[in-house]
Amino acid sequence: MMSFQLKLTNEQYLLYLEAFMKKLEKEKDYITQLDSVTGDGDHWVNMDMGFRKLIDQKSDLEAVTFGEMFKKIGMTIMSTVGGSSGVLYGSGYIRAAQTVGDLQELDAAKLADMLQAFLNAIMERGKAKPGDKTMIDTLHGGVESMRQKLAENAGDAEVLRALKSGALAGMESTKEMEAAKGRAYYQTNKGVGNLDPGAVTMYYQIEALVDVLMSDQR
Amino acid sequence: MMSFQLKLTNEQYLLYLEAFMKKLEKEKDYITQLDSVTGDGDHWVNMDMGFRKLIDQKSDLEAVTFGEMFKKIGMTIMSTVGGSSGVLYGSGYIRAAQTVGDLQELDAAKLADMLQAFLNAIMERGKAKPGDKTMIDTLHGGVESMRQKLAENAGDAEVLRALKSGALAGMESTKEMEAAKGRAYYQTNKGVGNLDPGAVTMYYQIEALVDVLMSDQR
Amino acid sequence: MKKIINHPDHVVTEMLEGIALAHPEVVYFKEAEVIARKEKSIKVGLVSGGGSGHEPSHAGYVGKGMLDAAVAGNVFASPSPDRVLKGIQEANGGKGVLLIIKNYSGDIMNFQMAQELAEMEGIEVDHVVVKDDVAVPDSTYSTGRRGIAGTVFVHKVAGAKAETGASLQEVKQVAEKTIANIRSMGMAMSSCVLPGVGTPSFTLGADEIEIGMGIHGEPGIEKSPVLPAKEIAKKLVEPILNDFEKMSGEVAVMVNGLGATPLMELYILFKEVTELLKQHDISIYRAYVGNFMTALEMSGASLTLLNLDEELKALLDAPCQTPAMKG
Amino acid sequence: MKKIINHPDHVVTEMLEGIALAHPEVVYFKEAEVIARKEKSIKVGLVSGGGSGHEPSHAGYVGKGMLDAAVAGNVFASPSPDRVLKGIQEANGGKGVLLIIKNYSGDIMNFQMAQELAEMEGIEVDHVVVKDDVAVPDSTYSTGRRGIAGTVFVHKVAGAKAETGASLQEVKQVAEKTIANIRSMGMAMSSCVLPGVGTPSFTLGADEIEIGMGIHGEPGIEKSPVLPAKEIAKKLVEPILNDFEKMSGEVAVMVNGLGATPLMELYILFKEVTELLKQHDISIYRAYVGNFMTALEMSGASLTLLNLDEELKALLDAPCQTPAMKG
Ligand SMILES: Nc1ncnc2c1ncn2[C@@H]1O[C@H](COP(=O)(O)OP(=O)(O)O)[C@@H](O)[C@H]1O
Ligand SMILES: Nc1ncnc2c1ncn2[C@@H]1O[C@H](COP(=O)(O)OP(=O)(O)O)[C@@H](O)[C@H]1O
Ligand SMILES: [Mg+2]
Ligand SMILES: [Mg+2]
Ligand SMILES: [Mg+2]
Ligand SMILES: [Mg+2]
Repeated sequence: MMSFQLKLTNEQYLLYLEAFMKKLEKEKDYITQLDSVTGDGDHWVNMDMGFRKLIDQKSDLEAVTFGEMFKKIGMTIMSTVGGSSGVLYGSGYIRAAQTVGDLQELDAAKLADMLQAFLNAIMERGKAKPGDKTMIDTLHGGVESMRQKLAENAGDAEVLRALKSGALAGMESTKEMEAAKGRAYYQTNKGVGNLDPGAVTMYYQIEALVDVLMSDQR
Repeated sequence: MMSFQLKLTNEQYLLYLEAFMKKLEKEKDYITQLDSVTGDGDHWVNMDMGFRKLIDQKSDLEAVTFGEMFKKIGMTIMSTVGGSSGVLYGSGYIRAAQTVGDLQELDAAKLADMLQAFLNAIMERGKAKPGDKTMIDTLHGGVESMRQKLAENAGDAEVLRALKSGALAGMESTKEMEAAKGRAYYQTNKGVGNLDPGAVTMYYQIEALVDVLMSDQR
Repeated sequence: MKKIINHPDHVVTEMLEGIALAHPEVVYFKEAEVIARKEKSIKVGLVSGGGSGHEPSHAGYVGKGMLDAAVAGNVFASPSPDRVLKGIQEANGGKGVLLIIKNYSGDIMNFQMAQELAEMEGIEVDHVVVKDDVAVPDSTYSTGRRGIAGTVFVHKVAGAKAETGASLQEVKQVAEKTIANIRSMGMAMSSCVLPGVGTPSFTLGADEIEIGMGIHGEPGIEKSPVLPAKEIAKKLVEPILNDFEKMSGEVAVMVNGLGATPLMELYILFKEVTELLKQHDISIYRAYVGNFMTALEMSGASLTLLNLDEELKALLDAPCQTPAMKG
Repeated sequence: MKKIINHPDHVVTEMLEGIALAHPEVVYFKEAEVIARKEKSIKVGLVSGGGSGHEPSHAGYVGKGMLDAAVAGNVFASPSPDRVLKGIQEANGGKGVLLIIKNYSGDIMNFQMAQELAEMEGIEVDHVVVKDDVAVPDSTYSTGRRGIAGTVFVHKVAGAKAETGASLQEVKQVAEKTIANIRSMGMAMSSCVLPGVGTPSFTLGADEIEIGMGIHGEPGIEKSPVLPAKEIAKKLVEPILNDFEKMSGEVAVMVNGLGATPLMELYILFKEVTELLKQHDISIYRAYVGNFMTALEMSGASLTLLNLDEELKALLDAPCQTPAMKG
């Protein structure tokens, strides 16, 4: 188990997208309801439309560099997801594309760099920070705990588990936050007591990614 | 009584206008109701506004030729009565002004000419004829029976009585007519069973004129 | 009734004051309720007008290349002859004046009376009567077809002709040619509210529209459930095309909003009209989409086609500079 | 819901098709939902846009003297960055492109993303953000003041500047000066209905109006019973004047209808505004009365003042030729 080496390939990334899609399909009512409470109720529809389009165009994403793949994903999401999440994910992917360039595989450090770039892009685009009750909280939680494990020279498996558990904690932390960005900001209760829908779907992605990567380990 | 000679003066005309105004004030509800059934209900308001203005400006109408007086009356009525009746009376008076020119007095024949010109102007302006259920029926009835007496060389008193009775008959004939002009035309029942409001106020005027003239006779 | 007004009795005066304040190239004559060009020139004068509530008709079309004066009556009521006379006097540049009248009995009587008064003053006056609405043969206020949004084409064409220095006879001729080549048809989706009345002039069911309704709420020819834009376009295009005896194959199209219909919908309707015309091999030389002759806050639209020849095309294209139409 | 549409999903596409069919000087790019000038020239390109439903904003302002491209989102939803990118590409004449963004978080995020994408393609892009609405400091869709009808002044002024051959920096500067000198305030009397929703976005009582409401129906600052035009004018003029730190004494005024308010009422409101400004010794250099930035069929109006200097006056007066603004 200690010998597990993370080598994220283009193929695996597509597997991960499909795994996320499956999870998303199952949680339609839950996510819609979360966005109805704090926002305008369209987050699931937005995400579903965009990621379904991605899966449909899967063949375009095969056998290209990570840079090219992320750029394509970013562009597709941007034009099909719509809403705030469309441009936020789009920005994340396009910044990530610059980070990974023409790599064919990502190791744990590169994955962390990529996720950090993704996070930074979202924060810049949304002019938001951790604690604002958004998707940022999930990603930030995951990246921070991942980087800590990397700094400690932990094995890749441990790094990945940290990514997932940090993301989960980040997501859960949105429940008691007051929203500062996004629609919930303008609600009188500011969404306190509800998870942020974007934080939840962000967690589904990190969870699916880690699960796909770890499944190779067995 | 046979010696009664009709000499309509400018002064008498003003007396007549006041007499008509008195009658009109009394019949507010009746006239309004008649126009509400067949039209848009504003005939009394229109007439009242215009003739009140006339009486207010009475001093302008003193000591001028009939031609000038009728032109002034026509212009005032035209701009203050409004609606169809405003322009119809305006047309009548202005045509009448041309007929009487600079006369200071009207005899019976000239009065008949004047009323005929008045009638013709209304018929031309309204593109209407007797039988269309309008004010024309009253005036036409009056003028016709007046001219018949004149042709028979009847005395002025008889001529005036014929004017009044002919007008009354004309007015009453509108009750069973179908409207061809004015709003009642477009009502499904076309106003059958109701007097035409314009025919009634036209009768009030002829009645008032004859009564003022005949009162001199006593 | 929710309206941005002060008092129902003052809406016309205050509106015209607003127009003159907003557009310094026109001048307002109070009491006569006339809006006229400030700069006079030696040309045939054009005067139009009618009841208020149809803005920008007609004051919005006063200016270079279109009208010389517009005369306003009270809301939906014809202006009296003395008002029209003032309009004629202001429009008179010495070459005579043409009155462009919409076919409503009140307007006809009042404008013709004014014409006679002006002639008594020695002004040469002639008139044309616009009757473009193919919906109904007679209506609540007209004997014969009503005059509606197509009137704006008459303002434009006759206005351009007058600007060339043409004679009264020539301007009248081209106005009559224009009138002979205009057909319009409207539909309404909701009523308007007269300021002095305060309640809707008519009612339509929650899902009902009326084809052929007039710009004062006069009855149309057919009530129907709400239809897709494509079907509405058919209901407007077909009676118009059926009514033309012959066509040149080239038209100007006006899709006119009645007041409360968003421009978005007018453009969608226009697109559908384009497609129907294409099917009939009719090409669009020039298009006008917007609010040209409204009915207070009525929602709905009218379609006008002007069948073109070379002369009409050139006159449509001639420059104009008015509050509501420029180019 | 009574609308002249075919299907709520197609309103934007069909409307833009209609615009391009009606105005042959512009061209429509499907999918990107972009309307751009047909004739390109070497000058700074101007791009604006945002959710649909505000027509004639913004496609109606594409043309000589104003915008080079307008990008449409779905009704009341920001266009995605790829659409805006297409607008930038079409507007790019080699001298760089300026984005005129209204201050809504969706628009900001999508336009800035597009700016970065365009920069990656080597196009020089900059942007300005219009926040003219003095009603509320933050709103349902914006951090900071909303951008509303005053945006049209930015199109006009920056468009005229770009036409002179000025650099991107110079055009941006004058756009920012314009923005700094614009204040707006609106009021609504009835709701609008989103085509895809079918029911009113908000409700007001039968005799209630809302001061400060946004162009998407975002809450304002005060509900009030229906007021006379004079009082409404005060409610709009005062917060605007209070918000200017200093004024030149000469302004451009825009009285903008939200969609269903008759032009008659807009002119009456304008007249009242004129009188209030007079009391403050402010003179009106130029007036705009009509529907410039609507909210579907909402009824109500907004007032915008642009505080002028000589440069802004000259640029306002410069010629323009677009579907919705000419002169
Ligand atoms: N400014 C922002 N920065 C980061 N995330 C944001 C921001 N605004 C919204 N979000 C995220 O987007 C989610 C909502 O996305 P979605 O419903 O698809 O878009 P919209 O809010 O435009 O309807 C929120 O739950 C939140 O996580
Ligand atoms: N074309 C016409 N010719 C003659 N008289 C007419 C005509 N139209 C209407 N009238 C008369 O006018 C009267 C209505 O006048 P009024 O109510 O003041 O005007 P409006 O019909 O414009 O509301 C009718 O009762 C009728 O007698
Ligand atoms: Mg949402
Ligand atoms: Mg949304
Ligand atoms: Mg009447
Ligand atoms: Mg009447």
